[in-house]
Amino acid sequence: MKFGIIVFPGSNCDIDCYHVLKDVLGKDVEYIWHDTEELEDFDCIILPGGFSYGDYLRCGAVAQFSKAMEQVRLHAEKGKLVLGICNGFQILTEAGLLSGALVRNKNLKFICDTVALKVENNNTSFTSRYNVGEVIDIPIAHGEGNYVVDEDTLKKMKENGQVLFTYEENPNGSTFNIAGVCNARKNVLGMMPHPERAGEALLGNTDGIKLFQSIIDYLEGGAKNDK
Amino acid sequence: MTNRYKAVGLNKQEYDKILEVLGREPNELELNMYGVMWSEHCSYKHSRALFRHFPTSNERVLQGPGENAGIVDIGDNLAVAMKIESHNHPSAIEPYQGAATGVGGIIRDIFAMGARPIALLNSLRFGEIENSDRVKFLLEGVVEGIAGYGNCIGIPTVGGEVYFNQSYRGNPLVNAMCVGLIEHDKIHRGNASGVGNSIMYVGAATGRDGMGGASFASVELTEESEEKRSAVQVGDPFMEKLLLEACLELLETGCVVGIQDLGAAGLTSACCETATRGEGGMEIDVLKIPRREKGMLPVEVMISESQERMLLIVEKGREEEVNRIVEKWGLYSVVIGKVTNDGFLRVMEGDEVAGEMPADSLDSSGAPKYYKDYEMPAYIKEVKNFTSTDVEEPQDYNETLLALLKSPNLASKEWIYRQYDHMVRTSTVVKPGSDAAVMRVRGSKKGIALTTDCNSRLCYLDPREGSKIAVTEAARNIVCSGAKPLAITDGLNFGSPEKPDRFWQFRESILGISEACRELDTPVISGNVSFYNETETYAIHPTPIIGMVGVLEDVEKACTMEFKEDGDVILLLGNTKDEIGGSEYLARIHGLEKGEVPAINFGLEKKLQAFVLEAIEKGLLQSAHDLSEGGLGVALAECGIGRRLGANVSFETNLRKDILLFSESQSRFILSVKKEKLQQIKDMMETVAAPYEIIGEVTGEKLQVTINDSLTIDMAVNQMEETWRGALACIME
Amino acid sequence: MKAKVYVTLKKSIADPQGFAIKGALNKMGYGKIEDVRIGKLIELDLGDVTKEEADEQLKTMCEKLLANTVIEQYEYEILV
Amino acid sequence: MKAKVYVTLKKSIADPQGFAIKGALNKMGYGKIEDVRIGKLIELDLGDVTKEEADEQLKTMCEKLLANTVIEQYEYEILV
Ligand SMILES: Nc1ncnc2c1ncn2[C@@H]1O[C@H](COP(=O)(O)OP(=O)(O)O)[C@@H](O)[C@H]1O
Ligand SMILES: [Mg+2]
Repeated sequence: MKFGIIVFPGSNCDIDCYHVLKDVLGKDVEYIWHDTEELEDFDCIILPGGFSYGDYLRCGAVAQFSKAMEQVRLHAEKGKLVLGICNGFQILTEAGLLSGALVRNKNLKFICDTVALKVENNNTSFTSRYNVGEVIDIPIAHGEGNYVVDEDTLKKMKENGQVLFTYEENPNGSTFNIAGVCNARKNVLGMMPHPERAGEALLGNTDGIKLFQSIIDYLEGGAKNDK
Repeated sequence: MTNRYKAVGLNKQEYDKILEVLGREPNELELNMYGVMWSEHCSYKHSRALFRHFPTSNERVLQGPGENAGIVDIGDNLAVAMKIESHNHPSAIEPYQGAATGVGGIIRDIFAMGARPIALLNSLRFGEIENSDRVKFLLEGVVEGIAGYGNCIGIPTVGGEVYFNQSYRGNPLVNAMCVGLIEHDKIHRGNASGVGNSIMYVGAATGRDGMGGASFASVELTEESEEKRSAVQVGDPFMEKLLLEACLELLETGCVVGIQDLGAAGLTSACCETATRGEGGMEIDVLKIPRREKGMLPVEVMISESQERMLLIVEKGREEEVNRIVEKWGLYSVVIGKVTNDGFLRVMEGDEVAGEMPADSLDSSGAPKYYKDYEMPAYIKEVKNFTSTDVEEPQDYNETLLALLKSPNLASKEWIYRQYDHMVRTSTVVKPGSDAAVMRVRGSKKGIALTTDCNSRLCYLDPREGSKIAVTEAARNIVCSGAKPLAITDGLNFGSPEKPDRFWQFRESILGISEACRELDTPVISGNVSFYNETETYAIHPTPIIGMVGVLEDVEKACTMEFKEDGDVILLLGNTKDEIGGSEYLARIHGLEKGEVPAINFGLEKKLQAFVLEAIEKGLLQSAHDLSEGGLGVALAECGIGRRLGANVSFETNLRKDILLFSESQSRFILSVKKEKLQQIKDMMETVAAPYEIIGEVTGEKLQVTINDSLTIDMAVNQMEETWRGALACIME
Repeated sequence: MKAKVYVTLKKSIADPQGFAIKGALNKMGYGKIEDVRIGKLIELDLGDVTKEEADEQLKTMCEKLLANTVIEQYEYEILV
Repeated sequence: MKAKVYVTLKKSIADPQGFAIKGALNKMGYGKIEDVRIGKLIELDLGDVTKEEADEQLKTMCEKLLANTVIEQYEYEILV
């Protein structure tokens, strides 16, 4: 089982994801440079947080054109796992791998805080270790995390169980309090909160670790994955 | 032509000195280069003479003042690089960009040493905010600028301070501090060594940025370039992130013999400083410098302050290696000249010599140095004319405490640090909101603690004592987090050094810092001076900002200030005296900035700091908090608010109640201890003979303070929290 | 060839920034202002291309990068 | 009365954002693009005011709030 973390110019949380997977969970993980044209070896690709290409023009707008993103698309088409966190989520929506878009926080400010999330669906390879309705504390750090999506799409996403995390107290104006959504096939997850920042007792929070453990369970073949 | 020197901000003697050095008239380019290098900002001509008072070394200091940043050993082959820098004037003109580029500049200083920047702090001062749209605008812009740069580049902003006082209404202060980690054998310096080695330029192209000031001769400038010149620099954190990663990767290869950031005075200062520290000479071709705009004059290129640029001194023959790595990061690099040993900085324009000056005559070793007159200002005597009985005792202490918690100087700064990513790189163990931030050091058990401190009201009333207190309070904050204080960087913000009364403040402050640093064994390893922070009629309060770093041998033992559990015993360490002079209470409640500042006794201070540190290291404390602005009353409230825990405490005292509650006597701490550990603590205190009282316990949902059997404060923690947490947000929204 | 691209949020998408500016303007005494919306103006120097090339390029640039058509609409103008 | 305000960075001010987008467009195959600068487009509905009033209001709004005249310049257009 191998994780790959894509490093775009301007990625910041690549090292944090790496650290959680490698040092905390002891898994095989590699950095992938943004112009890589080969992702065959990897089982789960992570698009980390940060400010790819400075987030100029729109967050994640430029990153979608990198060579690695073409491969991520293929990787996702094969049904393999893709996890986009924060800027990674923004890139996934810009690239059309997830519906909707992320716009400026309602208060127009960058927000760095720890917020309560509710797990809406645990029947996925990303959330199997959580219980439905479980409330977890996960840090957020974004200026544009306000998720917008049209009503029809939202309705379909809800029916299909694609909304995985919602905010208990909406920090950014996000539609339907959405914090994280996946695609219809449930192998691509995008979320604004940073589970990799909640992976160690020393940092005062371990609520995010179960997300990575869920993925590991799935990749090890032991977990449920609805298809 | 008589007044050529005035146009570049120099005086007659200084111009004569140039004539003497060169043995001829300088040309326009040369004159401008002297102008910027001999400006106060680059040459420290008014302050350098006093720096000899600073203690700058001990067995832990690996790099003292004089380089891009200071470096202090934290053991295990690891070290911390740190520096603070002011960006006051740019921030007053354009708060967002001014603050952003301040952050960008200080980060470059850190990675120029080869260190990986791991944390940012900032220290801000503004005029009173409550009824000033201007101050709100400044605060909003400055905070967004700091956030915009730091968040984007991915370095957590973990601490800082902000105060509001009318003395800053015309001159806000924005000081940014950066801290980096480095292994001992990887330290790099800004040396142009090895004759024949290549000088390379990396990063953003050079534009006409940062040339708005007076230090610019206009004789040969066309109107067009006049119009295109801009005093405001725009930061590009994305570019800097690439530059940072590229430089750190380059330094790993061993092909870089020297590295220097391009800061104030741009290429001019980077070239002459690296030359002076190296073989003594350098030749560069100004035509080879990448430019953002067409038609730039050599002088514009040489003194531009465009952001996100670095100068590298590269081993001859390895330039391609540099190009490859730099290109990988989407940047470009170019050879602009070579190291020489003839002692000259030679600026070529193609084949022609455009300027030629002894390199060491430009930089601070050759710049003028002044010993200015100083004289105690008249106000000093006046303000001391105060006794605590001059003010009336408040009627309702609940109200007084709430009023203090609501003061923008004491209220929660969450509105600010919520905009800063303080968690990126997942190393922030103690986040903003406690006494000092604590960062883990990856790959070791250690941690470092960081803080900035300066109570400038005390520095105004007594610059020497106030400055001692700034250093000591910083140390107290570090100790409360469980770390041993190691070293400081100082951001000295003052009025004009040419006025004897201001210069007196500056001198007193330096003497105070020096004494405290010597006492606490925390040498000064880097710093910055910002003068002329004054308007026609008034100057800012003297503001020597102290940035301090400390080390924790075991980061798991980090301690925070908030009470942890019901039933814990609360102790007050130290002595409370009749010392409300200069207090926030006196200023906020009675509208007075007066009095003697609290006295500091280093013997007691050191004893208590050592005690608190040892108790934390032994795992005996639940919480530790130092008492500073707002005194005992505010400190108790702050301890309770963190986890919404009440406390019941009582005192027997001869002091008036307001003095007991709000005096800002030094060397005091509030500790909380589990009952079962109390005896151990008592035993430790007996052996060191530390003054302490057991004042009560953590309990319930209210803060209840009984003084001489009368219940003086009785208030729900919730209510205090709401007031304290909401105050700044309420002003800003 | 130079061009200007105008990118605005679709009507259906809330514009908190515009809303905040409207509030600020109202407070400054412009009480009658009914609506403010903030968009982007992108000025390009396309280099040495014909008008037809410019037109084609601008369209794809807008669709692919300059606007996010999920939430934004665009217009452009080629300057002569 | 409706109006459009165009706010752009002054020529002398670096535009890192435009620079980065230029780089991205060049890489996407638009090699000839020489310059990109990013500004703001502000659309206002000024309510029931005369053209003269609109003109006057827009000028002060721009100077005071919509543009930061230290680094930006503005233009506006009143639509009929
Ligand atoms: N400008 C700022 N940026 C980041 N953090 C800040 C800022 N101002 C205050 N803080 C944080 O708020 C907390 C309280 O600050 P302060 O009252 O100055 O603490 P102290 O009195 O203990 O020095 C500290 O953790 C500090 O780091
Ligand atoms: Mg403190």
